[in-house]
Amino acid sequence: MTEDNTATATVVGEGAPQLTTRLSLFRRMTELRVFEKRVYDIFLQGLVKGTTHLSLGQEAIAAGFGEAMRSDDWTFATYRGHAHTVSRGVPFAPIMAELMGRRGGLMAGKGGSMHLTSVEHGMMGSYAIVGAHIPIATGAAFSAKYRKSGQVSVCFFGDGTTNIGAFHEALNFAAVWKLPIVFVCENNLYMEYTAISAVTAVEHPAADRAGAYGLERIIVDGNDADAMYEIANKTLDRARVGGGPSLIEALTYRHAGHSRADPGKYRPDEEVAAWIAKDPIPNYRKRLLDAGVDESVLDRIEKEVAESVDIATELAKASPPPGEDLILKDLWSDGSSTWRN
Amino acid sequence: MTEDNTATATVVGEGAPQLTTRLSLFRRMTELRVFEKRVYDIFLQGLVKGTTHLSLGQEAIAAGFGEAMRSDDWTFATYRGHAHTVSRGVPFAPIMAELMGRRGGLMAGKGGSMHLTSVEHGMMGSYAIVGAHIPIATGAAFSAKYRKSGQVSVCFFGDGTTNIGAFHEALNFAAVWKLPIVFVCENNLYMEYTAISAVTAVEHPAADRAGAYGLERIIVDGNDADAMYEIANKTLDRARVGGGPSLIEALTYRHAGHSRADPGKYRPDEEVAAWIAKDPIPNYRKRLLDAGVDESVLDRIEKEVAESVDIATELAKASPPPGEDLILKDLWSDGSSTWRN
Amino acid sequence: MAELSLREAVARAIAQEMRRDPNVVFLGEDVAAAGGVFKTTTGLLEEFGPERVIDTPISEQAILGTIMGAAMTGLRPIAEIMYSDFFAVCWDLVVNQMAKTRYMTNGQVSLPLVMKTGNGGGLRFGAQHSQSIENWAMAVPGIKVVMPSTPVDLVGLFAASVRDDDPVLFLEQKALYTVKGDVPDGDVCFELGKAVVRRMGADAAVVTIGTMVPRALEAAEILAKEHGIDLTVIDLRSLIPLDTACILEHVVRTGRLFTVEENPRVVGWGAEVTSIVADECFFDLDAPLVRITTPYIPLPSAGELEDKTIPSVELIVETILKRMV
Amino acid sequence: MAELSLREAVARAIAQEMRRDPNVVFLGEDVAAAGGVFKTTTGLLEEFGPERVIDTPISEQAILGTIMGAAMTGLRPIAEIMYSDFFAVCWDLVVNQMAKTRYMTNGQVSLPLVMKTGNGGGLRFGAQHSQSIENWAMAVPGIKVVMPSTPVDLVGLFAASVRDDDPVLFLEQKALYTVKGDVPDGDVCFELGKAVVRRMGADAAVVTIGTMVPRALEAAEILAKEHGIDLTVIDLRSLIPLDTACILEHVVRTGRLFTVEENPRVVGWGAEVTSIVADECFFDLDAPLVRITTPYIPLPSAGELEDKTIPSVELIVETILKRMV
Ligand SMILES: Cc1ncc(C[n+]2csc(CCOP(=O)(O)OP(=O)(O)O)c2C)c(N)n1
Ligand SMILES: Cc1ncc(C[n+]2csc(CCOP(=O)(O)OP(=O)(O)O)c2C)c(N)n1
Ligand SMILES: [Mg+2]
Ligand SMILES: [Mg+2]
Repeated sequence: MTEDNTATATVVGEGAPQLTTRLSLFRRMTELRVFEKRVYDIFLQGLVKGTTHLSLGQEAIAAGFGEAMRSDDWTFATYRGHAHTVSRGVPFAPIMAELMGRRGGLMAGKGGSMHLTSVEHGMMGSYAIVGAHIPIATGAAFSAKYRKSGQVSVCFFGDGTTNIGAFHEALNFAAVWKLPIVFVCENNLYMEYTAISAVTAVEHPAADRAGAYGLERIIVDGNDADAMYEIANKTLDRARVGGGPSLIEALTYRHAGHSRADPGKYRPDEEVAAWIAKDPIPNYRKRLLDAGVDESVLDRIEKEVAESVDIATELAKASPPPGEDLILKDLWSDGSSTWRN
Repeated sequence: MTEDNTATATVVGEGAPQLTTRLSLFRRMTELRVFEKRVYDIFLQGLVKGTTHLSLGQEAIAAGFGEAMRSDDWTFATYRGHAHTVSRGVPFAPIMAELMGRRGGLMAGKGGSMHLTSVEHGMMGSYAIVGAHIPIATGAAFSAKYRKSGQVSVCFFGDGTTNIGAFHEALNFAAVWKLPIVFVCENNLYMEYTAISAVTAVEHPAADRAGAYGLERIIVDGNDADAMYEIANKTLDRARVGGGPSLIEALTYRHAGHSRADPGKYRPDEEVAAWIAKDPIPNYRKRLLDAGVDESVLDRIEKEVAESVDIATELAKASPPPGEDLILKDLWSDGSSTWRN
Repeated sequence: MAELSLREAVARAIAQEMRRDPNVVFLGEDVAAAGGVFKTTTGLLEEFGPERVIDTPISEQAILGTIMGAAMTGLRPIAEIMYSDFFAVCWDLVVNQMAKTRYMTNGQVSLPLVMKTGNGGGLRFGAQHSQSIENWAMAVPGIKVVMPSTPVDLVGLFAASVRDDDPVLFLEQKALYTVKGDVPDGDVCFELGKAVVRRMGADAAVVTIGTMVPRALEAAEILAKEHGIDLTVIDLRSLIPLDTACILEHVVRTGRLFTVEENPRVVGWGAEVTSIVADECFFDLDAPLVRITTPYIPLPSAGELEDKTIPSVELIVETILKRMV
Repeated sequence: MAELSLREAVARAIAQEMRRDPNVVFLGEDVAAAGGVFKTTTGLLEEFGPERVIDTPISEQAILGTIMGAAMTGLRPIAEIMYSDFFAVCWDLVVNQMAKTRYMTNGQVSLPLVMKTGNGGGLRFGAQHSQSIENWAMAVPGIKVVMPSTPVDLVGLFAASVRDDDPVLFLEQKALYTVKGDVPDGDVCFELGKAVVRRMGADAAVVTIGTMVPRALEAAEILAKEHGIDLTVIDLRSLIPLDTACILEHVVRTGRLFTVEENPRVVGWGAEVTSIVADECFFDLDAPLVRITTPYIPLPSAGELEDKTIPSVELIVETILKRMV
């Protein structure tokens, strides 16, 4: 266990992944970016009611894990779950339709933006109570271990989430039973509108607590897709071979506000500018070009993604409202919501 | 911050306290021991209904803090709260009467063994939901700081309590605002019937987590009254001068079972024997004799304590049942429990 | 006199109490610098400073524990729990600690504290951000439960809650934040446990609270105009204490009771009111006692679904029409 | 056939289900090596081993999160929450997560899990270890609520709960652990949502559950013998689902309803039953609908006080006598 606050236990980005993998990472990040920008557009157009939380700027984390995970691994995410949902291969259209409250939505409009779930894709849910999914993801890992299935549970959450009780309970649980789980703290420096540093007793809200559960202290550049891919592989492998849980703190930044139309004005301009300069996508694009990738390859990926988001948007818009027949359905396993005879 | 697992940050027991203080510590421990043995006797006689949790073997912790605390400091304890209550100067008789469910009880029989409270003595309550009082004690510290009163909040809890969410939330809160509070984990190696080591990811359930809140790692011999007194002074002083919270892990052992008539059979015989040999009271007696205290002085203390416990027992037994008139009283501040007109 | 939205009335109310009493402090997530996620607490940090208006970590148990410990040692704290649904993560502090401590200690401990929160549905926030938790709190003796439906009530009832020596759960209906109304200048403070008759009518008593008050009133107008049915509409304003006398008076007078509530039916406060009536003025009743509620489901997120789930003006009109025969 | 105490029936029930289905696992505090603090789970670790019978840390949120995550990925887990009062520290997992996930995901997620717990008062454990939380759970759509009053019901209803594909809160009344009764050998499994008429009588329907069942039956015998009042006593056995048909049938037949419950009155399940009756068979009623409950207070600890607080045989007799005139 490394507990020196100044060092980062995991040196990342050393061996670059294969080119095909890197192109896939680029495509994934592009998908997340284009998709969420579109979500923001249709939100401003009034097509998305309620709320929505974007991961713009944080794409490398979802992309790196999406690339590294086995198709039967599980993702548990928060209300800020679009990126993780897309990253597990869930098509754009039903996600977009869910945000718009349409029948064609991933949950037919019953769940909404904060609860994206596609069990078929291993996307085991987005949870809107801060911290609640950490013990639930731990339970999935328990099940994988019990059934010796080799599956790994991956649980994403924010920096602010490290201060809630459920985090603490679940981390200890997972560590005691050496469960196959990777906890990924996306430290974007802010909770809603308050800086994590203003309300946390340590500098690194996740990494500085790893020792409290006997875990390695891991800090990684969350804006570097190669680094994320590498740490994902390392921690997924560890979990799969019985090495138990990992807790990763990925440093990143959200470009937009917390939710909806929040302009994020509580953040200093220079800070925002510095992080925009660290935007994971243009930097990765440049890295690929530097590595000799032909620009036309990247252009084509961007074009393909843009087209498929366009198509999905139209599909979602064409989907009808959910229909009242759904209201009283599927509370119980018999499909009903009947609680009395 | 010392984070080396093998070292103990605080070296204790170096400068021995004054003789008068040491005699007072001896008297306090003797009071706790004699009182709780009596509680156990009357429990076996069927005079105490419900449950009861003894601190036999753990007396040095309550005694050390009781001696060091200012009379307007606050104690927050658990269901295992007899010792801390006595240690704040609450007389024996009303405590005993409360355990017996009598009108003369500290709360007239309405609270019971697990909720001993005497605001007048700074004994701000015993709480029976594991962990719940940690944030509450933090709130008292908040109030002391806000009112600049110089008071310190002292919160006692067990090893098992470190794995519940409320612990984590409160520690961070207290550390962020540098509140005047001392968290005292009485590590008696067991929860109810399960060893803490079986369900905790680190060896020292409190001390190994101090770093997660930016706090010093403190482990102390909880069976040594001098050491407890010293660390109590040190941490109370730190709190009083604005130095913020401390988290102490005091190593100790309960001689009896968890509660009621639990024989504690889940613990290996050798372990029990080894800890009985470390009994804080005979050892402290010996230490005082070695330091030149005349045995008659100690004998007299023991005799006085025994007499006052005898008197208290009779007083408590003589107290009548609480009377039905109390049932509907004191839910609200107007003295009633009226919720409708 | 100023015209305020219910949203603006919140900061007005808190400021009134903080000016009055230096022992009033206010804490919660994003309440200080950001002025609250619902923009209900704007300006308080600026006026009262960071010692009294405090941004906390996401630690609801610590927030409620803190106000409880502060209240028992001399302060009169206010905490915001952002959405009422989040009380589930800190429910122990409410039901096992705050609600029971005075009683268990035979009156030794006072807990003059207020928990304010955004409650109820209608904003398409989905099942975990739209619940009505008033009946959760009613189920546990020892917590007062207050829910204003107008800006002036918000100020007057909030002041009463802060000045009360017992723990109060103060429910701000998110769906009412934009409702406007006049609030007098100067000290505004009402009494808890007093219902208000918002409309007098001879045919039935409609008992309601919060977001359902304007809906019941609108339904009453439609029923009066289009169907000649003349309703009394009672705004309870607080559930604990409950103004049973007011309810019974108007049920006895009209012979009929309808309750209109946002709770998902089962063991909602409507059941309590109905049961009181069914016991205490049974022989004055002319007809079955009818509850109009959200059905027994979590709230769906899509607008179309949510609107058909929480009692609407249409549902109230329809149900009353059907049951008045 | 074996005579078992309700306490012994618990281990009998869990063992039956664990033998039947290898996907059933069981976790909780002190449940394995120690056999449970109420000694309800003795022998399970020995038979099923430490992979399936697991002692946990004091981390109720983690316990319930674990069974939820396990249930959604193919297991049928059982968790013990030692005392039902402790649900307050993990209530979010129950009401916001388990109760809502199937609905929110449009049916994608199944949660076949059981939460078992010691519920209710009578043991002088004081206000934080004696609560009846059945109405807490009823207030939130999506949790089944089961409460047996006999050993054989415990086994049969527990088996049904484990085999059910929805989350079940299974309430073991601590005050009934010593009650004895015959349990057949072999597979015992009943249906949820079926009440049982424990006594047939013409004068009134008494609806009850759990610890209050034997008390209501004893009261009925006294009332029959000493006062010629002949009661029907219905043991609901589960509150969600609720056997309303059985309730209505006997209320219509007798014209009268008494509910007897341990909840502290306000928004208890008795209010729900009463409200259903007041709406759905109003014209068949002969008399006010009467709830017999614990008063609106936390439970006091001293024996004398607790006995005068939870409905006793005497209170049931007295109340019915007074209200039958
Ligand atoms: C228990 C709980 N408390 C508060 C909230 C409101 N809330 C939603 S998101 C959020 C900030 C979370 O911050 P962080 O964990 O850093 O995640 P991020 O949004 O930055 O991804 C808060 C306070 C909530 N949903 N649940
Ligand atoms: C939230 C909660 N969970 C479980 C319990 C039951 N319980 C009471 S004491 C106890 C063991 C506590 O162990 P520890 O913290 O080590 O304190 P000790 O009893 O050893 O002093 C448990 C599990 C409880 N009271 N509250
Ligand atoms: Mg964040
Ligand atoms: Mg212990």
